[in-house]
Amino acid sequence: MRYSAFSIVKNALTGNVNWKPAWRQPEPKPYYDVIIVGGGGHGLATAYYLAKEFGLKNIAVVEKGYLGSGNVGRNTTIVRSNYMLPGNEPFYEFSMKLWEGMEQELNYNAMLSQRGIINLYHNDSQRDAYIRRGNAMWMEGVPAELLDRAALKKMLPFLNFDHARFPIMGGLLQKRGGTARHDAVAWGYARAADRLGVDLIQNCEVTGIRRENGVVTGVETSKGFIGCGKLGLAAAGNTSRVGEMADLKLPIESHVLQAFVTEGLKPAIDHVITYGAGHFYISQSDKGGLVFGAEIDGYNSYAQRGNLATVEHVMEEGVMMIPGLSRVRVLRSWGGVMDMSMDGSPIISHTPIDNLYLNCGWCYGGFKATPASGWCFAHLIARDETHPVARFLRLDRFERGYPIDEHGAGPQPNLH
Amino acid sequence: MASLIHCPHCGVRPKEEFSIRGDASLVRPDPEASDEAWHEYVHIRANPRGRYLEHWQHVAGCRRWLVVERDTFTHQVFSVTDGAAAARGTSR
Amino acid sequence: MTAHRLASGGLVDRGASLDFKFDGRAMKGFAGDTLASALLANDQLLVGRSFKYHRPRGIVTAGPSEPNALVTIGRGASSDPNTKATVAELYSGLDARSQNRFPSLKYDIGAVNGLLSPFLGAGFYYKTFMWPAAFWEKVYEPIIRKAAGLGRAVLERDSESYEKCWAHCDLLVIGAGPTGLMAALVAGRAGLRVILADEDFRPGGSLLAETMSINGVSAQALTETSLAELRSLPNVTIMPRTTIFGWYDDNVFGAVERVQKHVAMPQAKIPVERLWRIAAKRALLASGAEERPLVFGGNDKPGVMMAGAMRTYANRFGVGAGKSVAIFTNGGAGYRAAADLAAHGMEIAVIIDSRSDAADVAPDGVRVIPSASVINTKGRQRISGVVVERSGFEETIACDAIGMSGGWNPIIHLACQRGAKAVWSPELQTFLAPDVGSGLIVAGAAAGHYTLAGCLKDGTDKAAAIAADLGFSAVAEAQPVVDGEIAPSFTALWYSPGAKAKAFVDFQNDVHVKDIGLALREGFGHVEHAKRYTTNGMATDQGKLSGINATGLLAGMQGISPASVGTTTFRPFYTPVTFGALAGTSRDEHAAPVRKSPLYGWAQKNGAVFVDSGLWYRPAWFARDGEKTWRESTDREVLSVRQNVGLCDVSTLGKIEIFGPDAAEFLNRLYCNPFLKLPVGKARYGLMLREDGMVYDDGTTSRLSPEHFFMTTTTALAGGVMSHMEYCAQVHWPDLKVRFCSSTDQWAQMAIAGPKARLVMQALVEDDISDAAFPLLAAGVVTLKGGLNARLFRISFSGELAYELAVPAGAGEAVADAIMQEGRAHGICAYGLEALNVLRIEKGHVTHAEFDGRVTPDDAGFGRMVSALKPDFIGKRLSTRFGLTAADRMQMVGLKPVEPDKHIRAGAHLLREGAKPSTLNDQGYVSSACFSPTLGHDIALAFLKSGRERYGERIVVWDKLAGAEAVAEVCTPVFVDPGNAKLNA
Amino acid sequence: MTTTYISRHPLEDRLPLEPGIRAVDHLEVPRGKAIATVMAMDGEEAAVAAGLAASGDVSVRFVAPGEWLAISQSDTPEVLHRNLSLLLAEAAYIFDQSDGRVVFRLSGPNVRRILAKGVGIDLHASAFEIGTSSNVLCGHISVNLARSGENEFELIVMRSFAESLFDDLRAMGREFDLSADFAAEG
Repeated sequence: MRYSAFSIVKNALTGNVNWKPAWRQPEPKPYYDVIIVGGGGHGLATAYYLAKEFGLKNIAVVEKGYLGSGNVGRNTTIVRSNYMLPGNEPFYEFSMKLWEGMEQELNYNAMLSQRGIINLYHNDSQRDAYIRRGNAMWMEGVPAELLDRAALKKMLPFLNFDHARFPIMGGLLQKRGGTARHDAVAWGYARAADRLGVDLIQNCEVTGIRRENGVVTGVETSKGFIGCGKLGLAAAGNTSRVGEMADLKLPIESHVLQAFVTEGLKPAIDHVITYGAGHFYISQSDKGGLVFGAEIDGYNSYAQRGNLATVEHVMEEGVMMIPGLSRVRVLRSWGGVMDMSMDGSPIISHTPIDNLYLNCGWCYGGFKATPASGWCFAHLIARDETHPVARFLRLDRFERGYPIDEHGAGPQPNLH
Repeated sequence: MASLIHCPHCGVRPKEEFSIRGDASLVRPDPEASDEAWHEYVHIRANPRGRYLEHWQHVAGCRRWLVVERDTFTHQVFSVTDGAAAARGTSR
Repeated sequence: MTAHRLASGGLVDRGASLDFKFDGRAMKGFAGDTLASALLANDQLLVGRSFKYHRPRGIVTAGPSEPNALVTIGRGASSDPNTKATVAELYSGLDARSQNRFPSLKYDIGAVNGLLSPFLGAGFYYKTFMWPAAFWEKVYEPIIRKAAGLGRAVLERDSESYEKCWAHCDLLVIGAGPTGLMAALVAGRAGLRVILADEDFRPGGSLLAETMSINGVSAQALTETSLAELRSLPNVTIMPRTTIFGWYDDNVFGAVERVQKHVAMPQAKIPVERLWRIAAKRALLASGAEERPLVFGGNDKPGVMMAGAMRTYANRFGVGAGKSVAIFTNGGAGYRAAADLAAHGMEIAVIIDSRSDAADVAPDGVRVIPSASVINTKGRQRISGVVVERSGFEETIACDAIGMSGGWNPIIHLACQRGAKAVWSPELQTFLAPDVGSGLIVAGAAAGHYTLAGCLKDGTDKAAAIAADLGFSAVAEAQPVVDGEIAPSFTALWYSPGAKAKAFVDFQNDVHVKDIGLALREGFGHVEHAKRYTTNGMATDQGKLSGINATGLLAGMQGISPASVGTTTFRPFYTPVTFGALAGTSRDEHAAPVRKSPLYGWAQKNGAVFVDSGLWYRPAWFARDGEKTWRESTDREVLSVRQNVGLCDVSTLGKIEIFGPDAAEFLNRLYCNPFLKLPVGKARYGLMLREDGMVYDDGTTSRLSPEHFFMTTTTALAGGVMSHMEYCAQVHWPDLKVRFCSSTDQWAQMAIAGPKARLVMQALVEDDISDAAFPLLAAGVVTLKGGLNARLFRISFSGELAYELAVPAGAGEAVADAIMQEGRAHGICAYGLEALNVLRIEKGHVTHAEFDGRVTPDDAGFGRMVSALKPDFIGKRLSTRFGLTAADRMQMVGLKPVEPDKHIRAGAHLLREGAKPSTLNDQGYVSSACFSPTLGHDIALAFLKSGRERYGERIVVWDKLAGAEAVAEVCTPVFVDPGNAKLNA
Repeated sequence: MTTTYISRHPLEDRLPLEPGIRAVDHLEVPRGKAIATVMAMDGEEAAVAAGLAASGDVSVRFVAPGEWLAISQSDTPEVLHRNLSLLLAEAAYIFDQSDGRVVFRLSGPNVRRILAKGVGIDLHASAFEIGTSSNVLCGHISVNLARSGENEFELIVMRSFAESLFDDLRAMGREFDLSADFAAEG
């Protein structure tokens, strides 16, 4: 069933009883050409592009919980392509371009809202770093603007201009940045993949990876063995656990990142704003809740919940940046398990095992990468060759000395 | 954890007093060790879901590096010991 | 008149009348009222509009689970949007406004959405608004955004204050109802340190609205005597108005105390809200149970209320919810409410019971309709009747309020916040808390004990067990005798069949039964999918009322047990908490500590303009009369240093004293360049790498005696380097005999730089500091004239003849004054960070603008410094990786514009002449740039691919962000005194 | 040429130089205390601890295993350094911190409630006994906290943080009208 204004009217007039399931609930087949482990945004997008762009027919996504139960449904919904390093910027811009046509392509309104993202800076060295970043964006053809204090004051009068401990000097703006409705991205890809024949198998936990003569032949799951020609791992925070099943040793730590939403409020904050004297970022959802977060809790964790010290720290940064948040009530906090890589950048890569492919290391920035991650991972799996924009995102870059370290923090994941 | 850590030198302290570095089971390789051993030491992490040894520093307290043994899923802390004592115990 | 103040009764102070306003209308209430009870007393049934359909809504509950009665209290910067009227304590002057309506609460244009509701079902927005693509942001989204949201946040500076506190106890009792009071008494008497916290302004919980008697005394009298005894115990702290909002690891609880939210004019010296982190050895969750709403047609109109809430309004607040009340129930609680309301003289129009064989006894003369269903309600903004269906027959019964009672949900929120899932109890037809270990014990109604006697006993027993567990002995209590107890059982009813109007599940978000059905039909049957697709449970009440019914409906529609459906995840915050409370005093200028140099006062006197640098305030430049811009001052300072002499505060550098027989060996392993043979009395520049071979930090380290070194680090990484050294010493090399401590704060350190530096310094120092006696990189203790011991270092960041002088911090200002006085004749000036930056760029010295964490020593031109001979140092092995030694790495070079009037800005990128801008063609970037007053044009340090091979090449400095381009010549990064003649003077 | 360099206390701009009127809860800033870091050499921790305990007028604050702050009310920094060096020769490294640390003394019936606004440890007398000291975080600032009496605590902070800590303590004590001045004894 194609979604449209017409379909809504038609169904409304028939009591809304004729809507069809968004996707099937298939039982696993004995064999798939490609199995993707992980029914989150990246796994679903990969399956969709494998079918849509690379013509594969016999694909399954196996998911231990429900579709979109991981980070795609627990992030702060930010979409942007404002990176500095040549290993990252072309990839994220490719992603941004895919975002811009995604809803029409998927026939699903993911409410992409290009409200503009502004990164604040507070001192000369931050400004210089943003100039470097902005020019790197322009090198890739991505428009960026440097705003001074006066321009910011006009645009975001509620920021702390008068009593800030770390004065706000200006900001880097990417107008095309913004937000998207996170769940809808997962559902849109799921529905579109399903329509192309991809089997989306929920409540199916991978418990082992079967190999014969060094080649992956399938996965053991809670629903039995499923054979495959190629296996793609897109398991985010659980990457190390799944990788271990194939004896992969990975440059990944799992960390918890908390996110927050306030009670619903009338529109007050139009942009996505990130704080430069901390890690705080905030935007307002279409439902009115202010959605925000900051840094990870800092310790390795597989629990989707964090601790109060971090909560307080996030709120302190929020009030530092926008004093008027003080009386706004925070409704809910939650946690996601981040696959933090050793340089803060992702991995879309071959592995030492021929038909096993790896997609991980998204740190806390995987959501915006969803379409490009899916596309590039599909490209890698289908053609067995790296997509040009993802050519730096190799697993062996650490060993070879080609880290992509946007923060310059070195091989300590909790600093990225 | 991690709301409170029982520092073996200072007693029970809130998380805010600590900084966290990462896997404490890693031992810096011998200078002559293989490239692979060095790469693995710097970049590869077992990242278990479950029992884990992690280096925390009591930065706002005694500034000692501690080995915190805890569960990465339940966050239960099993033990906290001094990092130097732990390191001396590791044969090199 | 429907809702009204009863002639007598209640715990309100009828002698203390309070004036307040609702939507501008003046009203009166009593001390002890909530805003909700006062609104009801004024017959204000309509209090809000729902989120999606803007339906008229009234008060549903008498507590924190309220979905409808959200108001904005206060004005301007002091307004609190989305405040639940049911928990807002009434005070004189309270000014409340309704929300989410236009133009008024009574006539809300948004209500037109209700007519369109067939088109606006769950998830409708995912299916449309996609064409044309640009219309989403421009047309559809602004309309949706404007219609959405509830209250208005003004985002103005909040003038009120907040703070945070820690508390520690043996036992935290959460909830001061019957269970909690008994528990606190038992534990308090046994000697435990007890904190008893309750979200209400009046402790007592359900006892405050209870009509039963305990051991012959009233519930209210029991509450008072219990509280009096607790207050007399020094080891017990009672915290009213305190909500425990989160349970965190290691039994730390987050709580917020509303200290002055109930006063019109808060006292300035006390916060309005206080955040508590309570570290509790044990906690008892005595949070009670929530009455479950019933899902029936028309169940959302003003006048439909929880039956228990009606009972609370009558018994505790002396307010009748209606004159003629219909009760719709599936258990004994509905009958108890009817009895209490009847006792207050309210008419019970009917009791509609979904069960066929209830043994419960209705008040005399009240008609009971068993096996019945409510299918609709009459009235629009007030209830005028209830439509009942029984065995296919419909009947409309006149009433002006409907009390619903659908059974009980234990309030287990906190117990489920740390990952454990709620457990379905088939016997109790509800979800109970899982066993979460000894840290948090659930008791009373929260544990499924619904009788008052059961609660009193459970609180007593569990507190006694906890006391024993902690090594205290608790006295056994006699069983209380409760008079008038009723059977609290019920038969779960997820949906009252045959609805003739929308039957709401989530009132605030307007999720009705058909939305749940649609979600299921479309494949969103998983309870989390259903929540996200329909938004059920995502409103400000976080599904406190709606969650269980959604689970029940999903189960019922699929013919499975609620156990298989489960609940959505319980997460903090139990009720919403303000940013202000969570931020505490960390706001504005006090958001982070300020570190001040011992030379702060000196800098101030000399006209410093300060800039923050990490936590420090450092002088950026020293403005003199007539100087209009920072550049004027900076240029003067630079030239003055190059020509005469200047004084710069470098006290903020990290300083570390390193002692021990293995100190040299330690430093030798820490730095990439050799330190083992550094002679006593010498300083050496040191480069510290990370283990991955990238530069971490730099600084100078001097050997003051064979076993005593003095290290300086950059200001930015002072703390990081200290931690790194501690890690190395404690974890990597615990057997090295080395100890160190920070001396950053002990020393006032100043750089004296310029051709006349020696002239000035020699006048102050007793010792001979001639070039022969104190050459470049000399370091040692000297005596200032007058006897003050100091440390002197012949090191230079500016490239000039320069010293760094360290004196005890207290004397710093006096010494700096003396140097300035001595230097006056030589044209001395104070210089700040801006001039320092220009001076070092001119000399090609690096800072963290260059060492950005991605740079190797060789990239920055320090390749030869890295010792090839040392067997080991941090970063040695990984620095030889292919990518770190590749020929095309970016290397540091100097740039000067070919046309001298062209500007270069840090952050610009580099392109070959004629090359098209593209990531592929990107040749590098400018790391630092400035106008060099010495040379009269801009200069820059840049990182350029294979840069050192490209001296003399012309390159385009591409700054698209500024819309600027300049051609520059690639050159060595040392612009001034490349032969170091000045340095060695 | 100047021959004596007058030493400044970092709170000179914040506090009157003379003692003022004390409220029941009071913050006092003693001036002129000599403070030194004492770091035991490897294996000498117990000997140093014993030596410090035996050294009469020096009060000792625990910092870390084998590390203490030694404080003297009467000695000059030079004398304290010399005495400690003699006492602990070949056993400990001594470093003068007299200018690098600032001492605050907080006393009164509400001190625990005041400190609980910044300090996360349990200050109940059963958990933090008189005579105990330890480095703790107070708000965002690391301090050495010592209990010198049932209702008296001393905080030692790095000099650069002194003004901020002072502001924090004043704010924490505002509810109880906390007064503040320089200590009379200097």
